[in-house]
Amino acid sequence: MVDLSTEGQLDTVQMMVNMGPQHPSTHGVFRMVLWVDGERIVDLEPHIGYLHRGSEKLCEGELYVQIVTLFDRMDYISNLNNEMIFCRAVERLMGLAVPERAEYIRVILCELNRVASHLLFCGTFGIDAGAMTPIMYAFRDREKIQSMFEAVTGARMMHNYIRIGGVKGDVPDDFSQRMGALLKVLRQGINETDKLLSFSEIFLARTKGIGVIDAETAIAYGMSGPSLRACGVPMDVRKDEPYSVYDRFDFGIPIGEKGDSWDRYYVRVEEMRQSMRIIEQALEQMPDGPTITPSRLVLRPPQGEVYVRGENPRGEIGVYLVSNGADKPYRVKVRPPSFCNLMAIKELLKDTYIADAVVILGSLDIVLGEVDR
Amino acid sequence: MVERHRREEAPQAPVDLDDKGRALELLLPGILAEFQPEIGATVNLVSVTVKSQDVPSVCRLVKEDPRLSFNFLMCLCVVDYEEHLQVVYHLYSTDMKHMMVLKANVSPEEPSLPSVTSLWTGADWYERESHDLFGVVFEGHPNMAPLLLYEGFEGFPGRRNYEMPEYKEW
Amino acid sequence: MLGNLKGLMVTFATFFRKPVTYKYPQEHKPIEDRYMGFPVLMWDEKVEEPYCTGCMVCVRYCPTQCMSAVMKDNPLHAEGKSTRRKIVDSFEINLGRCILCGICVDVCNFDAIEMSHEHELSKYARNDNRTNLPRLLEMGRSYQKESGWKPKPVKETKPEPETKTEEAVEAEN
Amino acid sequence: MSALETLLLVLAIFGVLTGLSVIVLSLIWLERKFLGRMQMRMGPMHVGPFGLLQPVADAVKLMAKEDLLSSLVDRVVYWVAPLAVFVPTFMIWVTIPVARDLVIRNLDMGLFYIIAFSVLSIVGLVTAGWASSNKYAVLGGFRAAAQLVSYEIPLILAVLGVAMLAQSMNLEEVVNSQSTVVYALVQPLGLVIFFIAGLAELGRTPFDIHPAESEVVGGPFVEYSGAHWAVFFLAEYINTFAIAALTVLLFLGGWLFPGISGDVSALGVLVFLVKTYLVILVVFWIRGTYPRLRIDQLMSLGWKVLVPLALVNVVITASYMFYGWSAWSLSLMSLAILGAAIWGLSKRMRTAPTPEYTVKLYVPAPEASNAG
Repeated sequence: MVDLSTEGQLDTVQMMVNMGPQHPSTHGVFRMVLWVDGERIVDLEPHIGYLHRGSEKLCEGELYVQIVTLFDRMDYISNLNNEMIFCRAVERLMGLAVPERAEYIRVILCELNRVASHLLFCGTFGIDAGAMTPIMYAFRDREKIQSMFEAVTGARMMHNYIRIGGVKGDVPDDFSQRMGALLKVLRQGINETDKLLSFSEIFLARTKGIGVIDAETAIAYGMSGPSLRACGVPMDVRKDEPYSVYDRFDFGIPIGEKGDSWDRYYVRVEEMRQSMRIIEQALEQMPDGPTITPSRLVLRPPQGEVYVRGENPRGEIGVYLVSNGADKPYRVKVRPPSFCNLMAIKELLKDTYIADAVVILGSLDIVLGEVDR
Repeated sequence: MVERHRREEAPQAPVDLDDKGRALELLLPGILAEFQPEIGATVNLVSVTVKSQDVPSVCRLVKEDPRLSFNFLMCLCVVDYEEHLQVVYHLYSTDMKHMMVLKANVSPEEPSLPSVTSLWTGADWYERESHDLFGVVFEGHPNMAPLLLYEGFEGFPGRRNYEMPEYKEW
Repeated sequence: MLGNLKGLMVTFATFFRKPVTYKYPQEHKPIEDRYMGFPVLMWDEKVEEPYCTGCMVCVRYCPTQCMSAVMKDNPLHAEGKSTRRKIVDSFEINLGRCILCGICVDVCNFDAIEMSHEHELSKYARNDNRTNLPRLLEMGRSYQKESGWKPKPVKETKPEPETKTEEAVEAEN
Repeated sequence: MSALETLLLVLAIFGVLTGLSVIVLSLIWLERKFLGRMQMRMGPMHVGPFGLLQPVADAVKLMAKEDLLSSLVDRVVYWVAPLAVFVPTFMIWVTIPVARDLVIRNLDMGLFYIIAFSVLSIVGLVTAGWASSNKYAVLGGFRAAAQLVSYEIPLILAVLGVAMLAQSMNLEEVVNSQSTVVYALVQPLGLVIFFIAGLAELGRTPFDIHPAESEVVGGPFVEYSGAHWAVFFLAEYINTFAIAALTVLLFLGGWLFPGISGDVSALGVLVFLVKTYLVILVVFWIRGTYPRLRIDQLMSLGWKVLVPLALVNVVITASYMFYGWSAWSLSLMSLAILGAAIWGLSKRMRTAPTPEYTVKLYVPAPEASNAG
């Protein structure tokens, strides 16, 4: 790090810069009010809520089957993971068993979704750092994943595919072959991005040692997912508390060392590789059988409350579901991973440059749809 | 849609704790004895209900006790049970990898309870959000400005009795 | 500097590869079979009337309340040509509001509604996205023609659990 | 000055203006197409064959666009700024020869004139930033000032090496003196310094710090729209062309090509244009590959690496001239210093992937993963 202090050398005046909600690199409608001294950020105040749609409140007025569509739209980049967590919450509450095959399909699609989400992150992070080509490569590969989703779920983004008790329908017949081909293409694409961006000296200079946060502070802020793992904390719900069929796969958790922006970036790149390993194993192990446990359309789970955790691409998502036995939930609370990750922005951005602010914000990989809900 | 088909006597969801949860269930009464907590369980987690003014002391205790070490505030939310508001803390320990639920009831008329931001910095936005949506005041919070809603918003949209504005089709 | 040179090589190599994009308005990306476009109403070619009876089940289960339906007595039934006693009188879907979730298709007991492959929403006026019955049927017919859609065999259309689990769930709890 | 001469001058000026506009249009098309192919896209396709008329359509659109103006803008300065940027970029073409004897005014102090004028456009950028009454524009303007002023120095020093070798500041003579061997071979170090400093002068990736779109949203130009913005845009592309042309003239032998007689003007122009476009393609190629540096990194690269290297370049050139060494010894020295500099830089920035530069995989012990 460069010594940024200018005190005692020059008389400077602080300037207030309003970054966002319409700024190309705030990833949606996030607003930061920065007080800058030249290019150095002295203080900042984050503002969220521009995309607040009251999803949690909306859930209270919808049937359980309809809520899945709302969860799709919360974190609109990792839809399947979101659907899965809600369905798992309801299943846990009702004690509903999910057929094996459905679990495997869920895991495959969720991991594929994770790859898609991380690919998008790599691209946008490149844009934040000023490189305009990685996002095109990322989208090229992500597009193939979207086509795969289209073939399986019928939709490219808002799938509504994972249902309470299983999945909507079986996968197409040529699923395994197509997946195999897709994984090959993805590997190639990720290696390409690696060569183009990850180890470019300019990129390293921009991201190494920028936005460092230590493990203790990160935990105090409730950061999770790749952002926390970059600090060296191997916290991953898939390993800590294996849900679905995650305990049957052999995969590692990439962890960083320093907790800087580059670590947060590269942890995600490595995670894509691990996800693909999971997919390969799942494809091999996938059993035959039904894909959904039949249940009634109007579900009335028993009274009670449940908190279910899951690992989203952005971190740990949790759903707190309170049911009073009616056909609609009494209260749904989502623990949005990027909400918690974003909270640490104040800590991360102090005494950095405006250019770094963009990189650090990008490295947190926030989705405002989820932050504001 | 209106809430039809509501059954008066809905069955209770069965409690199904895992090993860590059972261990916690045995451990917690001893540690928290001085606060006279109600220890129960939700479907998959141990839940502890304490008085609202005890929340910071209980939190400090469960955070600092080496047997519990709940250093991670997973989620903070408010549930409106109409007769009372319930503030729910989901606590997690990154070392022990166990989880518990801490609950505190506050009255809906003057909901206020001490803030836990000094223990977990991550409670900051959660408390602001709860203040926005449910009107729960967290005493000692450094900055209680609206987070999700705009300044000057009337009412607490998270509460059950909040009347949604009429939706108009263009 | 090695990393930088590698980067240059990557972009150089990509330059000679075939572009992956489409000339969109002229060329379309192939659509997968399962693609869920707008919901459309299907046309029973045997009786020459819509499958839809206007039973409102899709209207009730729509998460966004984008549909409305009105039922009427079926004149063809009175003539003895059709087995449907009731038929849809008017049906409107606000495609601008529809979220393409496919729940209406799942809940429909008559195979009357399907997700077509149509997905282009651009219109000259906002209200143009309110699609009425004739338009929906027309879209449905073109989808039928395009995809070779056939109604499912009667037994499979209505899953058993719908009637069964009421007691089963009760017993479970 | 006779009437005929004046007429010829006016014609030449209009010719240069038109020629430059056409070149800018072609550059815009080329950049979009080239970047598109690099990114596996097609680039412009719809307007004209291969989208060739796309830049024309863009230009028409920009001219027809309403000029939006913020109410707090300082109008006079605001309107003058585009001119202050555009005029110097146009002025330098007075003395840039595109072929033997094909130049408006063959100034003896040509290089000096070019450098003196190109510095002026910084004023335009700073005033544009200031007058826009936009904080991003102000930040961008100051970034531009810092960046452009400091990169003038290595640029000038690199040019100095060439001027010493050619013993002239007249561009035509500089080119003629390369008839046996181009200066790119004699002075590779100078070429690299000139090219990097030139990129920084242009504000092109990886030095596009003042218009940085993801940080200061277009920098000094953020408030400009329509025709005024188009003038900035035009200036930027003319500058790109000028830097590429200078690279060709100073280091790559201008219109000279082995086997092609430079005496024929048309052929000379062709050779010159081909070389210039190739250099520009390299600029675009770099744009399509690299992320952006940060302003302090840029400054330290400029002051701590390029300026010393440029000074060393001047010193070795001077020694070569003074002691009368052979040309290849200078070229070897230059290469050696360049290699050492690159080696030192990569040593400092460290090349990857080393164990230190990857993240580790954490695989928990089996009993830990199964518990719970």
